[in-house]
Amino acid sequence: MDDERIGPTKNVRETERLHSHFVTREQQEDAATLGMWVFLATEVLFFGAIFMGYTYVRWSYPGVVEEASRHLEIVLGSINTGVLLTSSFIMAAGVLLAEQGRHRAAALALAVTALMGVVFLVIKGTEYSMVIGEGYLPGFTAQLEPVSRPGGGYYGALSEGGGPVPGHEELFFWLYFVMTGLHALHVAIGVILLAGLAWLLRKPQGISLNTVRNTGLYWHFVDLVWVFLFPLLYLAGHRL
Amino acid sequence: MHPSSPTLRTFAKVWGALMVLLLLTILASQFDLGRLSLAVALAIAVTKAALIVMFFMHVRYGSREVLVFAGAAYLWLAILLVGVLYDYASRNWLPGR
Amino acid sequence: MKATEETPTGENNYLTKHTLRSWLLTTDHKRIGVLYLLTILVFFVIGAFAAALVRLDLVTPRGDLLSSEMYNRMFTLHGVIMVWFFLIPSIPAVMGNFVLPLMVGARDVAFPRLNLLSWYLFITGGVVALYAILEGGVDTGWTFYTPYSTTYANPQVVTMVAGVFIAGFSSILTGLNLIITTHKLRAPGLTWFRLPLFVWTLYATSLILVLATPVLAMVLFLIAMERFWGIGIFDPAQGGDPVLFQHLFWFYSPPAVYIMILPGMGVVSEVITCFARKKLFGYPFVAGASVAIAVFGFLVWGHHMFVSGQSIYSGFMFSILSYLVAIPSAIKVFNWTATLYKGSISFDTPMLYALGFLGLFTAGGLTGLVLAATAVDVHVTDTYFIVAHFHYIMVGGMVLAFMSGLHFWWPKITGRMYPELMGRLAAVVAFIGFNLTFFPQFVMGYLGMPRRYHTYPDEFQFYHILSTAGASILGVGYLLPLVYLLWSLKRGARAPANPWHASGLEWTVPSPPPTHNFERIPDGSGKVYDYPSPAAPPPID
Amino acid sequence: MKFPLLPDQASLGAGEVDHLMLWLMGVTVFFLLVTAGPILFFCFRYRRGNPTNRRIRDSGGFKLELTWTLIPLLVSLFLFGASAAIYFRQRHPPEDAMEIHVIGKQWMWKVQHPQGKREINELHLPVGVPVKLLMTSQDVIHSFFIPAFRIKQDVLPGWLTTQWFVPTRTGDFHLFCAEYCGTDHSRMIGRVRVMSRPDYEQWLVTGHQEEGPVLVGARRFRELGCSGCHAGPLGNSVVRAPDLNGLYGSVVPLEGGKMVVADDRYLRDSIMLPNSEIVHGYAPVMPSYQGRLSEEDLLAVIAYLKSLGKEPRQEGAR
Ligand code: HEA
Ligand code: HEA
Ligand code: HEC
Ligand code: CUA
Ligand SMILES: [Cu+2]
Repeated sequence: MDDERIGPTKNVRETERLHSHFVTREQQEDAATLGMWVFLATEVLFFGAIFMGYTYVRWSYPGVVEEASRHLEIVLGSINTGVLLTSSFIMAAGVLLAEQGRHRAAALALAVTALMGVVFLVIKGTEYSMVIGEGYLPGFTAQLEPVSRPGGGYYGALSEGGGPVPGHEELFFWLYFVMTGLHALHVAIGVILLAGLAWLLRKPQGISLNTVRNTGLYWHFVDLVWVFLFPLLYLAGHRL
Repeated sequence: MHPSSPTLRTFAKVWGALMVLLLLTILASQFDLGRLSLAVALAIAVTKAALIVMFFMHVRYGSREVLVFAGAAYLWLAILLVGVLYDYASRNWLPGR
Repeated sequence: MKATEETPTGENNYLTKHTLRSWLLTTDHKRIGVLYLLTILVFFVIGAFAAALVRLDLVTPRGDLLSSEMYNRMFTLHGVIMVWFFLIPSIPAVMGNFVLPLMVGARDVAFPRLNLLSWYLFITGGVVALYAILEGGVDTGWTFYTPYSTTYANPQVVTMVAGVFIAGFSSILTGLNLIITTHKLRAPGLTWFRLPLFVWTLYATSLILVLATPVLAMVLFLIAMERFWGIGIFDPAQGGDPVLFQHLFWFYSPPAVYIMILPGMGVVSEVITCFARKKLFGYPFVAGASVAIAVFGFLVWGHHMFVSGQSIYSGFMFSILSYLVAIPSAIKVFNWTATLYKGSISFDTPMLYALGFLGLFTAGGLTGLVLAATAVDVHVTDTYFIVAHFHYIMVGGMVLAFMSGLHFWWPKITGRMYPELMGRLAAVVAFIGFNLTFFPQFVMGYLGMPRRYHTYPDEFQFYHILSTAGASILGVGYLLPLVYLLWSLKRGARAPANPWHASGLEWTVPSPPPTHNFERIPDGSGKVYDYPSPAAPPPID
Repeated sequence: MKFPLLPDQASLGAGEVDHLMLWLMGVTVFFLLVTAGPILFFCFRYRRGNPTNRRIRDSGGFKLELTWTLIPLLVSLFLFGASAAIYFRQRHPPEDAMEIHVIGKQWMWKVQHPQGKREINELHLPVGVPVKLLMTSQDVIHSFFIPAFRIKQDVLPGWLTTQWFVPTRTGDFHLFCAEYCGTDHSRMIGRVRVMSRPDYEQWLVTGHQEEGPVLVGARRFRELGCSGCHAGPLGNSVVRAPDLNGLYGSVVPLEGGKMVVADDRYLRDSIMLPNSEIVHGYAPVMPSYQGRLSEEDLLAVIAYLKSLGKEPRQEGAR
């Protein structure tokens, strides 16, 4: 029974290259999938730390968050959520198609997914420019170079320097930009990956099924982060 | 390979559910439910996340190892949030810190 | 786990190719392990150089050797380099990479190219961090406390933070690789409870690497953001909270200190069983304790913050959890002790280091209990008592374990034996020097000598002089191995496949191992630590 | 050259801490002995080549494991309890403690006594009187550490932290900054001089005299327009703002249902971050005074607020 698994390592069949240190293809695929999951676990905690920052701000200044949240573009935000959720569905469908060997259809699905990622980014960009246009890009009134604050201390220096008025809305907008910015970066990476895969999938054996699956996992994860970002940032304060 | 495999139809249903939930959360956010607002928003977000993880990400069809790692990440995140919030919450329990 | 037919060494092992290219583009886990070994040694030398300056400067109360700026940069450099660029990668990335695949009967780690990438990230991070020094140095301490680091310290903080950030990703990749290798590449028959303890501890370590490091990455990222744009989340003037920074940093760091001890515990488990010729006492308990440490380690971070302004109720919670995390360590110590019972103990160099580890780790760990006692910690926190506590564990524990493992696997890695007598001598010198360096720090810490002090009141001078004297002896204890190990590369006797008659799959392949480790994937269904009854005499060379 | 072994014991709590430390040392030594002892013995007895009985009876491994799990667990719980009790006392100043203001900045300690006397890098104290320090920082985190009293507390910018003690011995003791705060961290040190009560009274009235923080606070309260809104129960103000009489130490219901105790931190946050905690039933109209109030003035205003309701109201406040 063992002998089957130990077979000669150079025997590379089919499209997927079996790396020499794996014994079976299934082992190799499982390893890659589990690896992807472990990577996603690190991502959860990476984003988790900044969600902690958000939690702190919301905990300390609930009113501020509600007020500031009203100034975000809720319509664009909602559309973007729809776009991302739908793209996730198409991605899942793409994986399914690839599993059924319908590589052209799969390639198309991936391409559409990537395209929706681009749409997301474009909307995001519009939204940024609107928010900035309304003057909510925080911090640029503040000094870029850290200055030591002689004598006056925290409170003294701020009034003298005429810096930003501390209403703590700033904190919220910073969080908004940093969190969505990091998320957008992940989307952009996903778009590049998906576009590449879609290209390779044109050919029947261009890329291994498992790579498609794992990229799908990544894309769904990006979606997942947004599922939390959206209500926390956009929906915190829109009340009738 | 796996016991039961997903179908396009399941995925479509999940997508439908996600869309409904999206509308629901937007709708709910328009009413001031006091402290419940956040709870509702989070509950809906968690449901959406669970749908994505379970179906789109094949955890429902996959191995137990995957479930453990996916769960661990969220558990660890919870540890972080709870630990820090405990500090913030308990700061006012008695005069002086 | 019977030894397969021993192929003659020499012709076709992983060291045969000599070109630089073959090293820099290698995906062989063994070569990457060796690359890591070389690089962390360079970093160790830098960190030790900084320590030497710190110690020499502290000989006089006025700090006549260095200026205050310089002193502060030196201990920061020392802490940052030693923690992130030496100790964290030390055992996992060197021996983990080299030995773990052999131990589980695999031909490589799961993702060899990621493994190489991890090394390059490490180097890049290191170079960036060192560049921060050349640029002017950083003086925040290794903890980067805000608002000092974000508002008042010099701008090189960003460079330094970037270096650590990059190195963090290298840690994550290493952890990921080791986890997947352990899950997916075990030889047939090698079930979880047949794994050597070293694999268990590395697995636990990797869990921490993968789950804690991203939080550090985000914190460092936020520091940089705060530096560039003043996002204010840690800045009280803008409504932020400096204690939030401490929460996030320490969420990473106490788990990270277990990164810095668990692999050492693994090495010691291998060495003690081998040189006592017994199977490990209470194997399932020790294995379980490793995972328990990894999990509970995440629940104790607030014990660094008893006087930080954190609520006292948090203080209580973190205090009791810190006591709970000590229990698995206690279990391990007692099981190692019991392993020695009725063994057939020989005192080769690795064993001497391992015994040193046992004593010093226990002492350091027990002083951790002193710190976990809130009321006493209020007095001793941020004094030399803390410095002594963590050097007992990190230097007395982990560095000695590293030395133990290095000597233990040296024949496997290089194919050469080191001079045994010199090895034993160095181990004893290091042990003595170590205690002389750090024991006085306990006393002076309780007396109230604050840490990170460039100048100090006269009454502490006596202890500082003792400590510096100890450090010079300890330094000799480190220099000796450096010399004789290098010497052994050319002159050492050729090592047989299994010089210690140890159990474990890594000893079934020739020394140094062939490029692909195993001709055929071995059978892993043998018992772990399958030493012949200690009552029987050991096989003769 | 001196080599002291134990630090001076000069406060009420110091003995307690040392006592606990003794226990901890006992535990440390005990466990070192029960591990190192057997290790050394086994190493000797079972050294290779020593002919001795090595046959192992298959004895109760599980029982052993249980023993050496439970004993440390119990010891741990005991240590936790003992330390927590002391920690709790360390963190709860008595109500009648004399209040001294401390402001840390790179790299000095500024101290103000209730009577108004100021000093830098020195802290004069009367023996036998409970003293509470109300501390904040102007720049980075510092930590106020008096080894002889076994106390330490970080001092944070934008925060108020407190600690307390009762000096029991006259004499000079070290004062250290224990949290790394930049270049001259090691020079942010000073002297604590504990004096007999008459000496302390005497010292208070020598040298330069200043107004006490309560008086300064009352003036600031007027100048900053606080009194315009917080006019007291009898006041005739346009804005409805809570009465601040007797506020300190009372329980305040907040908007959203939370209840908090009005401690030093609460007073500070109410002034600097009025948005963060809104008193139930009031509009969030109070402006933030961040940027308008230096640390010293802030402490003074707080001292004034705390005096309200304790003493008959000062005329100056109107
Ligand atoms: C490898 C590194 C490492 C390890 C393993 C540990 C292990 C432990 N540490 Fe340590 N620690 C550090 C590295 C480490 N530490 C560092 C670097 C700092 C300072 C950071 C900085 O500020 O720069 C620090 C600081 C630190 C503090 C904060 C002090 C302060 O700043 O005020 C505390 C407080 O609780 C603490 C506690 C502990 C405890 C309870 C353990 C336990 O895990 C120890 C468990 C081991 C044993 C207990 C010994 C074996 C057991 C027995 C022989 C049986 C008897 C046992 C019982 C009765 C329970 N450590
Ligand atoms: C992780 C691993 C690690 C290791 C291996 C070490 C190794 C050593 N450390 Fe380190 N140390 C830390 C981690 C480590 N340290 C950390 C995290 C901090 C906290 C930093 C901070 O506060 O931010 C710290 C802080 C720290 C301090 C406190 C500084 C301060 O608070 O002001 C001191 C002081 O004695 C010290 C000493 C030493 C010594 C003597 C060694 C010895 O083991 C080194 C021995 C080597 C040599 C001495 C050099 C080689 C020998 C020679 C060249 C011969 C000549 C030498 C002499 C004449 C002295 N360390
Ligand atoms: C514009 C009017 C206004 C001014 C000026 C003002 N306050 Fe207030 N203050 C309020 C109102 C309204 C509240 C209740 C709502 C809240 O908590 O913010 C309040 C609440 C407080 C509280 C909490 C009271 C409680 O019962 O818990 C304190 C303390 C306080 N103010 C102090 C001050 C001080 C000190 C100043 C001046 C430095 C000041 N206020 C200036 C309107 C004002
Ligand atoms: Cu102030 Cu250190
Ligand atoms: Cu810790």
